[in-house]
Amino acid sequence: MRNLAALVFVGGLAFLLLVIFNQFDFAQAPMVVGQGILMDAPDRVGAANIVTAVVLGYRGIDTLGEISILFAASAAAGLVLGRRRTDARRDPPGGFILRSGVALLFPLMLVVGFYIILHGHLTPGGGFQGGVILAAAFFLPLLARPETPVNHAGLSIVEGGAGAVFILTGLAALLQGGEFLQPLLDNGVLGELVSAGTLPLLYLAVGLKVGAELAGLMARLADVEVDEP
Amino acid sequence: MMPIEVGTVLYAGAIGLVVVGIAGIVLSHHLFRIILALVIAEAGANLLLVLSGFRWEAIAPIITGGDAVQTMVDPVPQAMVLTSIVIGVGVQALALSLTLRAYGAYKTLDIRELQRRMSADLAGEAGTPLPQSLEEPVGGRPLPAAEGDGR
Amino acid sequence: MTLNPLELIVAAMLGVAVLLGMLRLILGPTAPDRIVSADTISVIITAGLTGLAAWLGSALYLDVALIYGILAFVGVVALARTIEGGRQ
Amino acid sequence: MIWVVALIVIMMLVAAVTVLLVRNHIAAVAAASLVSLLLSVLFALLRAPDVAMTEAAVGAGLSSVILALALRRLGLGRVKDA
Repeated sequence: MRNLAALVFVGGLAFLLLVIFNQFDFAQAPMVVGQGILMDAPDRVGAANIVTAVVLGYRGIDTLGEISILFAASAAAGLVLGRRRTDARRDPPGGFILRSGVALLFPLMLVVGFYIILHGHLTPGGGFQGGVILAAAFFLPLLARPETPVNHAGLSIVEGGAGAVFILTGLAALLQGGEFLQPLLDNGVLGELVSAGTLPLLYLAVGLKVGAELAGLMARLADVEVDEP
Repeated sequence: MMPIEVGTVLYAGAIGLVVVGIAGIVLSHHLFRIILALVIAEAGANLLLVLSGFRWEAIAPIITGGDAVQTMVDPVPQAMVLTSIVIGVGVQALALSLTLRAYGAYKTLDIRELQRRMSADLAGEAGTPLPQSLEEPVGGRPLPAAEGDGR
Repeated sequence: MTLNPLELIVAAMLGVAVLLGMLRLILGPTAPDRIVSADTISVIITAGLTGLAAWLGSALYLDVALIYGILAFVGVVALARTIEGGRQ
Repeated sequence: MIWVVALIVIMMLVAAVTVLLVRNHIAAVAAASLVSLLLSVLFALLRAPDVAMTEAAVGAGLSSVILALALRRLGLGRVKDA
């Protein structure tokens, strides 16, 4: 009976969504706001990647809220999961191929991660994607050798420092008479690495913060047995 | 018989993902499957948002040095979806850690069993009599007396 | 938005390859079969993303293939370690 | 063009149904990462390389890592599938 009701509900939802989206024409986006941003962004923000300009230039405070949500989720998960018991049984280390492959891959992933973060205003990518790669880079050795120690205090320091840099950049704009998180400095030449004012700095802070949070989260999840908090 | 258009196929895919995800959330009894279904529904919603900003003959919203001005797709929904995906993984991690705690406390992941044991626990802590059942008996029979272990 | 014959052949081959991989993912009798098929599909689709970059004529899409190629490895290794840890 | 899109959408829906129906949890996680992966190809086709990259990194990589680690802690990752 319950299943039947659920199926009726789901079918009705599908019908409703189909009817609603039949009203829209595909590929005819009106772009009221988007066209203005496309015209305005190269001169005012100076980022070649317009999505980056929207994320950090026009909606910076939204991004601050986003990384706050991510921090809250990661902190709550850490609180719920507890800490590792010292006498817990550990998994055996991985095989030879995995261990040597990880040793080869680790520096490569660091380079790619920082490339993605620092070119966030020129090519697709940015702090979130690069941060995920950094977290994966620091998590891979733990996967190959489970006895590797994890420096949670260091991760917390990196995370807090990066968040502080993000907010201080916003406050500096406020002190200079602008809006909160308004891009500072000179825009530079469109398409150069050092351009778009403070956007690369902001994205670097976001990348380090996201990377530290996710690495800590994965390290906590990887512990097989934990204490009861 | 008009030919099927690309837009119809894409909208059908996005709505299909949302519907499959919600069906999974409603119909499955296993907590891990419910989290997976949540991920799928979220993916469908993201696809709907990106579809709303697409235009034909447009390029990605990234200026690549060519001086010819071309039409670009709408960057605003893309930025929104970027935020949505990252928040989605945070929510997923939190849900998984809560699932792990629930498993540690009750040793089951079936939501019906979990609800029964949780309500028994709550009643035990509050000192009230255990709820016998969460559903009304069929046919208007009287409720049994309030003894028994409630499981 | 049209494909020339060569691109059509490439797309068809990639599609058939992914379909065969999905068959193994759904049918696969044991968990290692399914993980290997997931890895195979991810490699095929990395190739597909590279072809997409060539078709759209923009090098921006190559970064997507790069990121996916790296992170699919991490995901598959985590899945493989999961069944390895469970066996003992 | 339409055939490519239709193929990707159909495979995505099949993988999504597989996630809900397959009995083995490991296979469910692998199918969920396949959904994310095909979705990221669709995003790239829709001229959204930023979103495609995020979906590939987060949905297909990080999410399956987190799900696999949780499976191992739940003890559901045993090789018992016949």
